[in-house]
Amino acid sequence: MHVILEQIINGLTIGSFYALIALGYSMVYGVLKLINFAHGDFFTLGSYLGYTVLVFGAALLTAHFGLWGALTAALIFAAVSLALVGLIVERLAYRPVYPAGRLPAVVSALGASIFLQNTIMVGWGPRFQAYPSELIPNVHLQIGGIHLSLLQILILVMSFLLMGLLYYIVQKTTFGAAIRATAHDRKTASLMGININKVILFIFTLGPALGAMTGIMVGMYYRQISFTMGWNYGLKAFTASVLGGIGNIPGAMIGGLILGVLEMLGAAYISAAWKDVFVFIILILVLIFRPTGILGEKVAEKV
Amino acid sequence: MSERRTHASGEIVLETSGLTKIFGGLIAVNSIDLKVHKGEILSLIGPNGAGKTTVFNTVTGIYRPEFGEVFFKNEKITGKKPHQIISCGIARTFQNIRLFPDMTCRENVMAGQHCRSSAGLFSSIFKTPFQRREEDMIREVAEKRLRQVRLWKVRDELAKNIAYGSQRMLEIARALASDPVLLVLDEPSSGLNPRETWDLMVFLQGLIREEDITILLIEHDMNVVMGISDWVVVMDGGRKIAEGVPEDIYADQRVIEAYLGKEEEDYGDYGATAEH
Amino acid sequence: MEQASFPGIAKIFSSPPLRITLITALFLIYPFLVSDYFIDIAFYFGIYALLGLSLNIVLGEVGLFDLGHAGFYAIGAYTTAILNTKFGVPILVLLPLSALAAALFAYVVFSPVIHLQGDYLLIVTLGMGEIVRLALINNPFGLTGGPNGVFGIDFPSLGAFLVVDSSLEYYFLIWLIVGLTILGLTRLQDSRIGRAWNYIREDETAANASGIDSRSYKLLAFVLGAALAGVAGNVYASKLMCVSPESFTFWESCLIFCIVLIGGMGSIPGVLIGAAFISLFPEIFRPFAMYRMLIFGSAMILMMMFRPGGVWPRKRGAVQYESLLGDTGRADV
Amino acid sequence: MKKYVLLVSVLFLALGLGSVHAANDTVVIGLQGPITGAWAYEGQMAKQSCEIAADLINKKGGILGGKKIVLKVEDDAGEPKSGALAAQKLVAQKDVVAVVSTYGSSVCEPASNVYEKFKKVNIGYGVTAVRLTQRDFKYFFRTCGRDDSQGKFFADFVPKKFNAKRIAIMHDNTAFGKGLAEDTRAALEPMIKNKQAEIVYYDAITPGERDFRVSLTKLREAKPEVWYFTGYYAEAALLVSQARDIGITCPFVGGNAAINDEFVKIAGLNVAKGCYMTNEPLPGDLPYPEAKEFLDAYKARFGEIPSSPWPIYAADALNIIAYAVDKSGSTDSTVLAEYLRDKVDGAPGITGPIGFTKQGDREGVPFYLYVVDDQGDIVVSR
Repeated sequence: MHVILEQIINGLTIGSFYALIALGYSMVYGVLKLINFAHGDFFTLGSYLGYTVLVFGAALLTAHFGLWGALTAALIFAAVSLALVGLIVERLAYRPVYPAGRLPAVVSALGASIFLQNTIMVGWGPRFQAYPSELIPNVHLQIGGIHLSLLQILILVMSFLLMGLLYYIVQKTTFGAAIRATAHDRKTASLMGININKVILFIFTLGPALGAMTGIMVGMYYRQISFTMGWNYGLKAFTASVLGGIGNIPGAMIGGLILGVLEMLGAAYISAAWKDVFVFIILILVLIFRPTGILGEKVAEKV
Repeated sequence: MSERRTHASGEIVLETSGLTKIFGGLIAVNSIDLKVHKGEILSLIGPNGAGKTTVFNTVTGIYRPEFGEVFFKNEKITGKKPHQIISCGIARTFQNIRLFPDMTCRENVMAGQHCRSSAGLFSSIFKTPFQRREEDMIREVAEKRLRQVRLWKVRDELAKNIAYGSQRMLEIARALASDPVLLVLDEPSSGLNPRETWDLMVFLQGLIREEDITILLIEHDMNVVMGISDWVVVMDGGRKIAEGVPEDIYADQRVIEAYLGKEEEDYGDYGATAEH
Repeated sequence: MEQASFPGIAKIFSSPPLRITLITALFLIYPFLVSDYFIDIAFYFGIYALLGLSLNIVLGEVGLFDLGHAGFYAIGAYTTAILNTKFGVPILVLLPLSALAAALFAYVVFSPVIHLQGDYLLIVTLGMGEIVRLALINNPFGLTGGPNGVFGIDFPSLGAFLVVDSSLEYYFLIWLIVGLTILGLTRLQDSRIGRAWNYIREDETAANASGIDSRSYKLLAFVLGAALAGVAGNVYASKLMCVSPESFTFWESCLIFCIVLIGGMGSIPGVLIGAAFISLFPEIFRPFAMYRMLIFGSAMILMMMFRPGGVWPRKRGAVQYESLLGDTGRADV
Repeated sequence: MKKYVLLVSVLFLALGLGSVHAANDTVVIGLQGPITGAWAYEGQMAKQSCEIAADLINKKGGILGGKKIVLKVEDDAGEPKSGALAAQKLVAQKDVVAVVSTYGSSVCEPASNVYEKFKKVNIGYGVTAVRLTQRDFKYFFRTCGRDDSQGKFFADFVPKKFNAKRIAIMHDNTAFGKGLAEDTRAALEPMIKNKQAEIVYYDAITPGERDFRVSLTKLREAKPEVWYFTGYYAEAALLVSQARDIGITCPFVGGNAAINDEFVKIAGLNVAKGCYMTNEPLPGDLPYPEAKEFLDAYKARFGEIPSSPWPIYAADALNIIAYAVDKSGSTDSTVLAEYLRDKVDGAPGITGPIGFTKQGDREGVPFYLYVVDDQGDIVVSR
């Protein structure tokens, strides 16, 4: 029994990464109906920027602000930088192609993804980079036979805080209402006086910033990052957002968590090698019976 | 009360009995009985949300009714798919014009003949004599229908590039290209200017006169309804509240209460839909 | 790429028979002027052209998003590889068999999900592609050789008098197939089937109401697209003499997707241009080593900025009725 | 219109750029490797190593009485199709006498087919799949070992050393990792029959993944006494850290791609120390003067020595080509191939004396058991 609980906790950890990245996909999709393939690379870039701060600025930062200060600095630096990068990519690669419809934007997004990924390769080198290992004290806990590490608990707490924050912003604030309205019906939203451009700018700062912070958490959790990892996480996160109902914010979170847990359980009780096959089959089955994902609204087309 | 003017044969083309469609908890269409006689123009009227379009969608196979049956030429067609319905002989148009915007007008009209042709993958790839003959036929029909609605000169324009009024006519031409027995038109005059509306009325009457065709239409414009209908059915809240010849309906108190009072508001809506 | 220049080129190619003769002649002469390396580049150009044409049916003609096309390609390649190495079935016999296997797979997998809309269908295709790739890696029943793949695949031959084993012969093989495919697809475009596909892409509800059984036509598109991708897989496997899962990644599916969009949805010349871009660009920029993919990414963005509809979008209207071979010029009266 | 003509001609010019014709006083040796793509770091280190090796030879006066070695690099992006194209590009250049090619067995396969057809000597440096040398190819050689030699070493040496009967084998589903795992299992077969050993766990992880806790929990429940991981260091480091997190304490033994300085860096010293690996002698442990010279030169230029064994084999592949050209006095590939196969025996190399079997395998690649010591250095385990 403790093994399955342990797996579920592991699944929730990895699922919360997927969920945080999926939020970026889902927000952009909701408003622009664009699959932002570059989002996985925002995540990678954030991870690398955090790495740079922690490795090269750690001594200085730790001396002045302590360990948590250094970590916070890395998180903030990466989040702010990626918010900027998100805006730049939106302005240069997406905005000029919006008017032509959604398909050219898909190519443009793929182009941006290749560009970012190779920028990272040229900038940091093609090798794996290792996050400093002694950042968080290596404390292992055993609660009722369940092995846990301090880091894991920290990461879970932090991801759930971030998700809660985003949920609050989207569901409870006026601006969040604007986002949801735009996602629901862009034309009507703009007729109702919502500034769509502001909404777009907002999601292109918030999404990448969330991705960047996730990147740092992934770096701390696994201690190792590579310039190609964005594809893998991006693919899973995108899958998660569809599973939850793409364009739906709580759906993205739930989709991510479910995907993470499914993956771990699949690995544990079916086969590690076949776990992704298992995940995709579940996804397809869900879509057969709920064609718009778990929380996706059924769009009844007016004929 | 005036008599219903019917075709000499008295044949009934379309009949629904107890047709009921429910969405969630809402009964959109409540036990509707309709009889469309051969050769007549039957108008279905009623305020917004009365369930007129839902009746159309249920008849043409887009929705499946919860209860009741649809008979076409005495044959049960309940629950058939839209593409099967049209090959039975019922062709329709949509309230918000649904053309194939990035295809030419001629290609749009050729769509109607799809159900009347049968060339498969291999005969299309190898251009068998049969396939060529069939293509010729499709083109001839398309040409005839395009000329009929006076759009032949714009045959190679993309459908999205022609005027709104022409788009309405193009959609009708597409429906006609399937050689229908029954033509089902969902608000064909909405968004048209008075001149175009007049032309439409003339066109529909000519159609009835010259071809072996029956027309079922939803219409808001009372001038059209009164001008060309042989029989009018009034719906409100999913039910049939009245039916009769136009003159009788015009005087019916229930109809005036349910429908005519809201006319102004309805026209306001059309202003918005006419934009695109 | 400035707009005004295109009519210029179009004028040169305006006469269909002349255009066909010119292009065919160019393709016939080319391999005799260059080294094997350039012939091989043109061969892979041909493979991508075939893959692009196959996806164009699904994406360009019907407007269904398919980001798992490499899965069909893989099934074609592995059918060839396994049946050839394990049972000695000749490659040319496997050409239709690979197509059939991929088509059958598409039929079975997509029958239950064909009703899904837009991006939900996209994620199913994506998942399908990944399932195929992961299955290949996991070596079910010891058939696929796992990550190593299958090796020792034969070359196509018909007895002793037709043997395809040099770069030149492979070049002609693939371009013969591409040529025939183009011929077939051009005719389909101008038939009730091609139009039915387009009707669905434009407005599925209206297409249904006009008598098109959209479910069957969508399935037909997937099946036909998969079959052609299977053919590409067959030729690819015999050319490389070995297949491994690295060649059939999600990234490969993305590239095929880009071919169709770069060229212009539903446009056959567009697909050729897109395939040329995808296959030639990395080779041309070889000297730039690690910067070449950087340039590639930027080029994709720039292309969509300046020609969002693709480099050579399909022209509708009167032009469409003279098919590429110019034999149906009866259109306008 | 003019613009397009211009554009097209520029593009073709760029295509032509690659084929720079070498002067007569040089010998051109090709290098094919993953300069871009997921294995880019391996390709780039191989390139650096070959540059150093060529420089060293050139500084000593070159070969064939003063001819300088020129390196011609082609990227294969770690992808089979690009591999075949890169090979095609190299064989098209008549002045390339032989090619050092490549990293990754599944890329090497189609590339070596091309080389074989065009009769060009090609020497693999990071290609350990057994089957590559079972094709009766005349022109294919490799300077690295085969999967099965390492597997056999593991079976002979490791269980005894740890006095372990319950053995866990984990691979990463890559061509290399899976090959090594299968060969190890095969090598253990006799011991299993004699009840001297038991494989209690045999499964794969997915490379590129970051979370292996599930697989590790399963492994923990199998209670192994020694754990052999045959994949790469990137995953190895994660595996070991996560294993310690969930309480796996048995000795960890990695294959020859699993442990290097990066491994120690990622896993952290606390976790990494006491991890073992089966390996060909590491660059620093190579007792040969050639090794010291090479590593000194490498360190002088790039600041550190290569972090994986494969680049050194690339350098040795270049060395042996130069050696064969020099001794046979020919740049003809057929002569070179025969010379390499029949005449080369104990030629000096960074990784020790070089010789080839009839199939083109390296003769006698030694293996050691290494361990990470308390300082984080990787030393031979005594």
